[in-house]
Formats: sequence, C-alpha cells, structure tokens
Amino acid sequence: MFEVYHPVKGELFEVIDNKGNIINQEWFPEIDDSTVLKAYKDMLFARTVDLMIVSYQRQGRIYTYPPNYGQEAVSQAVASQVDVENDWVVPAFRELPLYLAKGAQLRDVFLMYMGDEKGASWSESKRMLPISVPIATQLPHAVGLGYALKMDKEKHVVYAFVGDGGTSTGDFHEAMNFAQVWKVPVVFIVQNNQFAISVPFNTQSGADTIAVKAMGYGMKGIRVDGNDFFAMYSAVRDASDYAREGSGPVLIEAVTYRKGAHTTSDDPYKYRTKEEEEEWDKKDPLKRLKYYLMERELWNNKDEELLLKTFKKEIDQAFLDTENSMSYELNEVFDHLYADQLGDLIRQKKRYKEFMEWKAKRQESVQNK
Amino acid sequence: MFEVYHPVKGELFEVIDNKGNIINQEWFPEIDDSTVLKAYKDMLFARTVDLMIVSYQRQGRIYTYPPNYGQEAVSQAVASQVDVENDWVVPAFRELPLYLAKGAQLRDVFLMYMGDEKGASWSESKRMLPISVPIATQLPHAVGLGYALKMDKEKHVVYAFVGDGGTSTGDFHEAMNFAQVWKVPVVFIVQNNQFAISVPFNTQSGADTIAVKAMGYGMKGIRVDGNDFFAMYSAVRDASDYAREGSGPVLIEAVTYRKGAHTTSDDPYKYRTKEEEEEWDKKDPLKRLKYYLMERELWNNKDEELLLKTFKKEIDQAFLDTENSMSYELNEVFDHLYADQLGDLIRQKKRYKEFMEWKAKRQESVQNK
Amino acid sequence: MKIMNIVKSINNALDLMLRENNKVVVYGEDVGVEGGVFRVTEDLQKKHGVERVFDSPLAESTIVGSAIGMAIAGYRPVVEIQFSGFAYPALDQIISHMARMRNRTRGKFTSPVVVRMPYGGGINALEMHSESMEAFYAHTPGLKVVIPSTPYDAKGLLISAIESDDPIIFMEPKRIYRAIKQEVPEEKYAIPIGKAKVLKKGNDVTMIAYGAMIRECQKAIVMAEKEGVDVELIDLRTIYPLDKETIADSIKKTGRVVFVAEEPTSFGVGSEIMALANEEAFLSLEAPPKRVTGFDTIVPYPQGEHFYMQTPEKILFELLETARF
Amino acid sequence: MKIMNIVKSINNALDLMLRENNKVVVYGEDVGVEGGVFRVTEDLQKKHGVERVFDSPLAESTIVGSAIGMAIAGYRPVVEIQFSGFAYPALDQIISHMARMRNRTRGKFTSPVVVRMPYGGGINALEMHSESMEAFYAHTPGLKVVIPSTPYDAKGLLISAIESDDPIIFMEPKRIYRAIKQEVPEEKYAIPIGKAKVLKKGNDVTMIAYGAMIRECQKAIVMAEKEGVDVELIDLRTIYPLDKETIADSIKKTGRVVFVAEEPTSFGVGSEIMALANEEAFLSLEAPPKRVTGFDTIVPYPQGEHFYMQTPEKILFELLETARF
Ligand SMILES: Cc1ncc(C[n+]2csc(CCOP(=O)(O)OP(=O)(O)O)c2C)c(N)n1
Ligand SMILES: Cc1ncc(C[n+]2csc(CCOP(=O)(O)OP(=O)(O)O)c2C)c(N)n1
Ligand SMILES: [Mg+2]
Ligand SMILES: [Mg+2]
Repeated sequence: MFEVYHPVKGELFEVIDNKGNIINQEWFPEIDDSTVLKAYKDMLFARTVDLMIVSYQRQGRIYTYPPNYGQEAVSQAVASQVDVENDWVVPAFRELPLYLAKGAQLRDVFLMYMGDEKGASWSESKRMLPISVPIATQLPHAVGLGYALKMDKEKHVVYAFVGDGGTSTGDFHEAMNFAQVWKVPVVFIVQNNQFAISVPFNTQSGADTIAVKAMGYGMKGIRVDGNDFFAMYSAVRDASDYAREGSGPVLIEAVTYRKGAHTTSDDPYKYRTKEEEEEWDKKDPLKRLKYYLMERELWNNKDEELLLKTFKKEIDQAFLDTENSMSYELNEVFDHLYADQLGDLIRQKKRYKEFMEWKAKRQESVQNK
Repeated sequence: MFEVYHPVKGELFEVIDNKGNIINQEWFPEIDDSTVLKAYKDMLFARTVDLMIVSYQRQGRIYTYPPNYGQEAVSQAVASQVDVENDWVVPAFRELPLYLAKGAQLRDVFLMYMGDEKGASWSESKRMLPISVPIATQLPHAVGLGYALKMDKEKHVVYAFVGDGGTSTGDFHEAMNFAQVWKVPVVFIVQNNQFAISVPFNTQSGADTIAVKAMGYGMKGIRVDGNDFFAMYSAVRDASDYAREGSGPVLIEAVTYRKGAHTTSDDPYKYRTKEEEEEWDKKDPLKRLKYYLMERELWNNKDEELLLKTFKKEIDQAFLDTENSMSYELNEVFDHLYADQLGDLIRQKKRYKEFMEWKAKRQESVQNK
Repeated sequence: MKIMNIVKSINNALDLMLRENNKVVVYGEDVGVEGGVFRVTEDLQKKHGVERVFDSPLAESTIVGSAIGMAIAGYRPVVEIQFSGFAYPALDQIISHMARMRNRTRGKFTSPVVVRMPYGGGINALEMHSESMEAFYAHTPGLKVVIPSTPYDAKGLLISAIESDDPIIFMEPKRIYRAIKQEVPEEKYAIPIGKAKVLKKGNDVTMIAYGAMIRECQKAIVMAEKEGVDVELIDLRTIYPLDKETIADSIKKTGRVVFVAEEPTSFGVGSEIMALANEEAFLSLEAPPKRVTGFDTIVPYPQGEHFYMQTPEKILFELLETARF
Repeated sequence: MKIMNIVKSINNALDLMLRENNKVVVYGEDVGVEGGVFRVTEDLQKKHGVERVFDSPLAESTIVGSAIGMAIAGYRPVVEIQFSGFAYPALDQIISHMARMRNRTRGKFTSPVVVRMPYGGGINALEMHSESMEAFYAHTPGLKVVIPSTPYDAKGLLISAIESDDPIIFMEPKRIYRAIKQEVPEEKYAIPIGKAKVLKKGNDVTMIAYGAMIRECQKAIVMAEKEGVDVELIDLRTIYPLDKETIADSIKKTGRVVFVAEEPTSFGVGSEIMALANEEAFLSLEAPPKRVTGFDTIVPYPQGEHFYMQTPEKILFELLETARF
C-alpha cells in the first residue's frame, strides 16, 4: 500500500465516495458487516456525546471543550481494530471514539472538561495516555512506549495522534526521526483537519501534504481520506501490521475537517466561510458510512432515531451522575505529585488547613455579631 | 538544477572527480581562473590556520578547538560569491573560509578559542552572526534575518549553516518550515560530515539523505558533493539566485567528511577506522582542486610551498600579536549584558571591587609579616 | 482619554507603535486573522497589513527564534505566546539567545524582542493554562521581566518594552484582562521599566505583589484596615530588575513584609523578595518576611483551583500573623 | 573498596543498576560507542549491549520525551544531557510532562526518569558549557533535584535516583569529575534523597553549599579558622526538596548563614535559602543571611571566568563580614 500510494505522488487514498459507493475495490478492507455497523454506531455515539457536551457547556455546566465533530472516522478506524489491552494509545485531544473504545468512561470525559484531574487518567482503561494539552509534545512519549514494546518483545503497537498544527513543532520532527532510527512500532496519525485554531494549513506548512514529511525520515507514509472510514481502516491495518512486524513506524495523514469550532470558546466565522463548511459537509464521515449501510439495508433512519434516543438518555444520565457525585478535596492538590509526601507539601497543606479553620471561626464570629 | 537533481532521486550532484577532471560539463559553473585560484589559496589558508591552531592547542596556548579540516570547500563555495557587505551569514562553527572572507580577523578566531568573548563578534565584519554553540539553534535567526531582508526589499540572501547532527533538532525543522511558509531568502547549507561527535549519520537520521528532508517542507533541495568546490559553487549560485529572486529558501546538503577530530578534546579512533579516513582522504576538497589547477598549469608544488611559508608566518605573527595584547577587564563581564547599567549589576561589580581591594590588602599584610 | 480594559490598552499600545515605527512587527499563533485567542491583537492586521501583523506556524521556539533574527536586523518584533505555559518550548531560544546576543557580541548585535504572554490562573482553564513561572525569566541573566496590573500601566509599560533596547518578557495577567477598566490616554506615553509603584501608603506592613494579585491584595487591605492594620502596597511592575530602593525604603519603614503571588512558593520571586528584605533592611525587620504564594504543586484544574489561588481572606490571614508577630 | 573519582563512581552506579535491573536503560548523545564526552558511560555499551546503552540523535527534547514514554511503560531510563546548558530544549518535556505525569494521571502513570547533566564552570569551556541553573528545576513542581559533591555520594545518590519513583534531575559537578578521589564500595548502597549532610560541625556561621563549591568552601573554612571563625558546613546534596530541618537546626545554633554557589545570584537557590533562614530561624538570626554567588550575568568565557567563580578567598571575604556583623 505504501508503495502504491507513495507520498511523493501526492495522491489521496480513498475507498468510498461521498455517497458511500465503493470506488476502490482493490483496497476495500476485509471487514464484516457487524464491525462496520458497530463502527457507525460508535461514531454516532461519540458525535452525540460531543453535541451534548457543547450544549452542557452553553448551560454553564462544563468548561471549554474541543469537539471531534467531523473527524470521528479517523480515530474510529483505530478504535475498530485496536487491541484494547495491549496496544498503546497516545492521544492528541480529538479522538473521542477511540478513548471510549479503549475503555474510557463518559464520566472521565465529563470530569476532564468540568475541570477535575480525575477524568484525565481514563479510570480503568489500559495503556492509554491522557490527552496532551501542549500540542505535539506527546509524540516523544509514543517513541519511548514503542521502544519499550520492542525491548519487551511484545508484538503490539503504539497509536500516536497529532494535529496538522502539531506537525510544525520541533517535537513532531524529533519524534519522527527517533522513531525511524530506532525502528519502533509506532503508527503516527496526523489529523489534518485544515486548521490550527484559526490558522489554515497553507499558513501552517510549507509542504502541500503532511504525508510527504515521512520521506524526510525515511519513513513509510500515506495520505488518506480521513472521512472515509474504510480507507482509514485499511491504512491503519496495513500500518499497524507493518509496525507490529518490526519493520518500523508509519505516518498516516488523515485528511479531514473540523466541522465545529476549535473549542466552545471559538468562533470559526472569524476565519472561514459557511460555503467552505458546506463543501466539507458533503464529505462528512458519518453521512458516508450511513449511505453505505443503508444501501446494504443494514441501517435505516428509524434505527437511527431510536438509537439516538437511547444514546441521549444514557449520556444525560451519565452526566447527571457525574455532576451529582463531584467532589474535590484539598488532598487532590497535593497527593499525586510525588511518590512520597514531601515535607514542604505537608507543611503547605497543614498551613492551608489552619487558614480554613481560621476562616471558619472568623465567619462564625461575624455571624454571631 | 533543483528539478534535475531532485532529492527524491537520491543522486549526488558532482562536477569534478577525485582527480580534478570535469565529469559534468553541463553544470560546470561560469567562473574565471583567478576566482578558482583565489578559492584554492583561501582554502589552503584556512586549513593552515586550522592546523596551526591545533598545534597551539597542543602547546596549551588555546582551549578546545573544532577544526574545519576536510570540509573547507563547503563554505569556500559561499565565500567565493558572498556579498561581503549585504548578505547575511549565520554560521554553525565549521565555516572558517567563509568567516575570513566575510571580514573576520584571525585575531577574532584566536580570541574566541582562547576564551575571550571579544572574538565572538568578528570585529568589523558586516552581517555575520557569531558561531552558534547550541547546535542548530541559529536557524530560526536565519529565518528572521530573511524576513527582514524581504520586508526591506533588499535583494540579498542569508546563508545559514548547520551540521548533520543539527538536522535532528526541533529548531532545524521549525526553521525550515517557517522559511518555506514565509518564503524568505535563506540558503540552508547542511554540512553532512558523517558524524555528530561520535554518532554516525545512520544512527542520527532515519532518512538516507538530508536533501530529501526539503520535500517535507515543500522546499527546493539538492544533495551536493561538498568536497567538490565546483559543484558546491554551482549549487550555491543557483540556490542564492533562486532565493534572491524571492522564490523562497533552498536546502543544500553538502556531503563531506570531517577529516579531523570533532574538537581537540576528541579521539576519533574510538568510533571510526583509519581505513574509512583513507577512503575519504581521496576525496579531499583541496587535493581535488589542486589537481584541477595543476592540470591547467595555474598552480604547482613550488607555489604551494612558498605560499604556505608566507601563510605560516602571517598566522604565527597574528597569533603572537593576539597573545601579547590579550586583556580581560572586570567590566567585560558586566558591561554588555544590557543596554543600560542595571542597579544589581552595578552593586555586584562594586562588591567585587571591594573584594579585590580587601584581597590586595590582605596579601600585603601577609607579605609584610 | 478613553475607558479601556487591559486587552484594549495593550491593543492600543501595539496599534500606536505599529503606526509610529515601521520596524515594529507583531506575530504569533492566531495573532493575525483571529486577533489572538484573547483578542489582544484584534484588527491590527486589518490596520497594518499582513506583512506586519501575522499568524505564524505552531512552533514557539521559532516564533521567538525568528524574532531574534528580525531584531538583529533592526526590527522590533513583538511576539505572542498564546499562554505562558506554552513558552517552555521557547525557553532555549529565550535563555540561550534572546538574553545573550548582546553580551555574546559585545553589543554588536542585540535582540530587542518583546515576548508577550498571558500568565496566571483563575480563568477555569485546563492544565498548562494557568502557569506563573515568572521566576524562570527573572533568574535568566539578560532578560527584563515586566508584569502590569492595570490598563494604564499595561500600555505605558508595553510601549517602554518595545522601545527598550533589551529583550523583554512581558507577562499579562489574563485573569484581569477585562476585569479592570480605567481611563487611558490614547496618545503615547511610557512607564519606565524597573520602577515599582507604591499604590497605597501605610505604616504597619509592606505588601508586595504584581499582576492579578494586586486586586486581591487591595481587598485584603480593606479588611485589614478594619482590624487596625495599616498596609503599604507596592506593585512591582518589573520583576527583574527589581526596584530595590522602593522596596527597601518601605520595609525599613514598616519592618514587616508580606509578598503575594500565584507562583509556586519555593525558589520563586518571593524567595528573592525575602532575600532582599534581609540584605537591604535586616536591622529593621520586626517579623519574618512572609510569602503568600502558591503551593509547590501543579496549578489544579478548575475544581481545585480555589485551593491554590491567593484570595483576599487567605492574604488577610497571613497578613495578620505578620502584623501581630 | 576501590579508589574512585566521580566519573568512575557514577559509571559504577550505572553499571551496577544495569546489571541488577533489566529495566534500566542508559542513553543520550555519544553515550554508547564513545562512552560519553566525559567518559562517564565508558564501556557500559560493551557490557550491557547496544539495546540498553546507546547513542541517540541530537535532540534533547526527545531524549527526555522518549524516556518519559519508556518510564510510563515500566522502564528506568537514565538519560544524559551532554552539558546542562543544552538541557534548555528539553525544559518543555521536563516541566510539562516529566514533572507532571504522575499528578496529571492521579498516579496511574509515572515518569521515574533520571536526567543526568554535568553542570557548572571552571573547565575553560566556551559559552553554554558552564551553566548552573539548578534553580529552574528546583522551582518546577514535581521534580527532585540532586547534586553530589563526592564520589561516594555520587554513587549512592544516583542509585537512589534510579530507584526513586519520582523524576530526578541529577546534576554532576563536572569541574571535580576527576579532581576528587575517594574509597567507594563496589557493592550497592543508597544515600537518601532529601537529606543534607553536615560535613563539618561549627558554632559561628552556617555555610551552605553543594557540588563543586564544597571544595572551595572547605578551603575557605581552613582560612577562616585561622581568623578564629568556626564554621559549620552543610552539603545540601538535594536542592529540592531541601532538608529544612538540618539547615534550620544549624542556623538556629549559629545565627549566621553564608550560602555559596555558582548560580546567578538573583532568584536562585540562594534566595530560597535566605527565605528559609527567615521562615525557620528568624529569631535566631544575628546577621543578614548572605549569598556568595555568581553575578547576574552570563558566565564569562575562560579568560573572564575567574571573576565570576567563587574562590576560597572570595568566600572568606564574605564569610568574615557575616561572622563579624
Ligand atoms: C505548545 C502549544 N502551543 C499552543 C497551544 C494552544 N493551542 C491549543 S490547540 C491549538 C491548535 C492546534 O492545532 P492542530 O494541531 O491542528 O489541532 P486541532 O486543534 O486542529 O485538532 C493551539 C495553538 C498549545 N496547546 N500548545
Ligand atoms: C543543543 C546542543 N546539544 C549538544 C551539544 C554538544 N555538541 C557540540 S557539537 C555536537 C555534534 C554536532 O554534530 P553536527 O551537527 O553534525 O556538527 P559537526 O560537529 O559534525 O560539524 C554536539 C552534540 C551542543 N553544542 N548543543
Ligand atoms: Mg488542526
Ligand atoms: Mg556532523
């Protein structure tokens, strides 16, 4: 695949068109209907979570949130084939379908964006790092995880994500180079969603594609339609097979579009047009997969309506549960920084408690007046 | 040129062979004999300086020094055509022929490695930055200088140097990308001398060539025999014409070999063989150019002998003058850090003087006993 | 005069300097079209063109590094780091080059870059968005570090920063970006770097702070007054170089010092203030100088941030202890 | 027992830990074949193989960043930064991730990386090769900062660092890498992190130092003795967390403090020691705590370095002033 779709050609690897028709039978993945249907449902679930979080945010019940809207197929393609126990996932921050597949709970996602660290560690999920706030700085970690897999002779892979903006950073470059020199089993997936906040790809990058950057590292690379679930699925499978066999890392450029705002604090109409959005809307990954499924009578609008209802109920319940059980103790601030309790932290915590007592007494005495 | 020798082909751009015969007439530069002869003499001068510094170092008269030995043609190709007044030079630290062409004095070079900052600013030379101690961190500066040239509508270029090791750094990547996005007139020249201290190129880089990295930035790039003065001259000319016209930056990979030690503190036989050195010795840039000149009766061994004598005398004189006129005052430590004199620094300087007085008195009183 | 908040007064200072000096350029992530994520550079690209006000790729090291190059060539770049927590990739360029170019070249090349960065907590943001690591910069020889606390000062200090021949770290208290409004002249004026300001005279305790903490201190001082404690409040405005005279004079008068900041306590700006109190006013000290500063921890996520932040009450608690020592 | 210098004792500690724990890996620029530019890792690749002791590309950020990944996966990477002045490109990984991974994930993932870096001046090197910016790390929540001053301590502290579940910045006084020789046991032993050591008891002044400055202090102390001043010398060994008890006990006894270090004076480790003296021993202080530290300048090139460095005589000069205050 990586020779046929060699990045030097600048070609886009696609498998279905905007209407869900197979246009590239040769590279259509071996995948059974139930997996496809599950993928669709999972993406729909993630999208519903996204939309509901945005509405909670509008109600002031959640802080700033970065939606995945429009990009779901990219990480779903990994979600559908990841080894939940053994592969490592190194997120950027727009891979919701994958977080959930890997065992993250809705509660984690809510907590994270309600401003509680307890969400960041994905509760019981295995081998998935927290989202990375400083852009692209997670990629070196992926290299190290890959090195560990290699040393331990585990035939698993690391899936590492980053955005188009992230490819401009030094850490992207260093990590790509280390990965190739050390031949570690890492699949790097760049979600090229055309923007880094307001900055469009042509202001971000000198190259026309991100896939071509692989060449600068002697690495395999491919440019994939990231809104085409099947194309992404095939690319991820070939890449992870390649990596798992010990041949080295692969760079996948997933060409997609951030349909929503950068975060809930952002107004995209400052920097892009409705027309552009409408153009990309035709390539929406869920729409395309739905066409595919409906054509095969695996899905219909009624199924969707029903499912959406269940989803909404489930999500709302989880959100209410989270809201109702929130708590944040002083200990949370101190107790996870070091393996042991440092004297300085013990003193600072103690002092804070003294202040709290003083404050309580003071309020009492004010009230008694 | 950049299409013919496109980096994707992995070809090496050469013009003469190891015996100085022209093997690529088409790309032989338009250059007159006197320029070639001068280039040879300048390279010979630089090499002589290098060798003498190494011997001064052995005598304990100079500190650690990184020789240019074997790499002279790379920066000489720029030196022979640089606009001394107007082009910017952003050095790494192995471009001695160019420093001298650009107006640096031997005294500067000596002072630098004798441990005096006064050497670092190249006295009266125009538009040349100091050598860069932290590897590759100078490349972003080159981008900024290029941006300034562009804003000021000056048709000049920036020549920026870095080593093969330097290409692994984040700053290399960021600078290359910025340069292409901003289309600044910068010619990046990577001296691929096969080693970063002890680390060979294949441990350093995932890619087979450095030139191919240009593709990751949508930049023009070319892989040149850096020990072939004519090839380097042609490449530098085409690259700087391209940049000067406003078409954007170019990356030149100059394939060369560090014939000497990394620095005078290094022992290369820990990590490479005499055989390898002998192989590369055949490609020595001075030898090749000398063959070329002798073939045309522009030069002979006697000329060389005579010239070397003059060089040695000149260099030794300059070194003695430098040694004899060295001085380093307390003020040097304080007076160039800020535009104005900060209170803290004034106080610290004053306190130091009090200490000096106390010390002098104390020594006196000890002597008087 | 016009009523401005800090966002507006900084925008105004940039606008004015862009107009006055064609060597001034302004760039960073989202600085151009978007006008910055906090809208500090709003409309500047429209007014001054895409060559002078523009978006850069997402790469902090080269944002600063390229600015150093421009500055060497005679430009006056004012670059924005989106949040001070994302300045860390630029620390190498800041420490190794921006701070040293003049010294390294004995004054031949200089790097009068202004690096603007919103800093501090209190805006309900995720990790890395609430950092107060000004001590890093203050400890780096070759830099000056400026932090305004009002719209008026922000404008005057930024103008001085742009006109300064030295590199400046200009940290903006994002928590009060829009919270404080004030009359600000529309014309150009400068406030000298390196001069603290005594915001309130007082005799019992010297309180030292800067940025968003000034407002919290002022609230604490009102409360303290009711308890009979008369506080002198100093707004540092410049962290390096410290205005040692103003600080020492005040401490000599009051004999007591309380320092308030968001930074982690240990090895911070507060430590230097404690040292200064000793070195400059040892014999006047009547109580141990005190730090009311952040824990030695990561700034918690929003749900826990109230534990970390200095509130008027917490300041009062510590202030009273010092006053009554 | 064997006579070792610091280079050898660190090499010995690494060798021992590589042998004992197959999760230990050692890498960095020139660390493998070459054995490090200071030969600290000499022969380790031969002994333990190229998979466990190896050269990395020239990229400090990812040297540290990849180590974080390995550590999360259960490894114990010990990475070398060739000189502490080249650690700045890695500061982002150190501050944003290495120091925070545990806190961020509530302990689920940890990053017990050891970052070794030679630091300090006095070796006649060019710019950037003589830095002493330990205060950066000390001010960064989540790190521990260790600096040995003898071969014996270097080995014991490095073993503790590798076994620690926290990330450690391990700074090596390169100036005395080979200058001090000492009997060092060949077997494994650990010296606890966070514990200072009283190297000499004394009653008049508490002198606090670490790394290469210990030796200079010892020389100064001998001279001071002749002047009738009896100094207590504390080797910090750990910069963060400070051993406040040991320090405070000593200050309470002597009432006088002199801190000696190579770092720039302002906002440094010394500032924190001054603060500590006040917070923990205010009522005992008989003289202003004093810093004998570097200027707030760039460490000069070799020709000017003697102005910058703390010499026994300069230490004595300041010490006498404090003793006689
Ligand atoms: C190092 C760093 N610089 C700046 C930011 C602020 N920031 C957050 S998201 C973002 C844009 C990221 O763009 P991209 O990598 O394309 O990801 P996307 O948001 O499009 O998914 C920026 C600049 C950051 N988080 N980290
Ligand atoms: C950021 C940084 N890391 C490490 C070093 C130490 N160091 C000095 S030269 C060098 C190797 C440089 O290799 P290369 O870029 O190939 O240049 P060359 O020495 O071969 O000319 C290293 C690692 C440094 N100066 N800067
Ligand atoms: Mg993007
Ligand atoms: Mg090299």
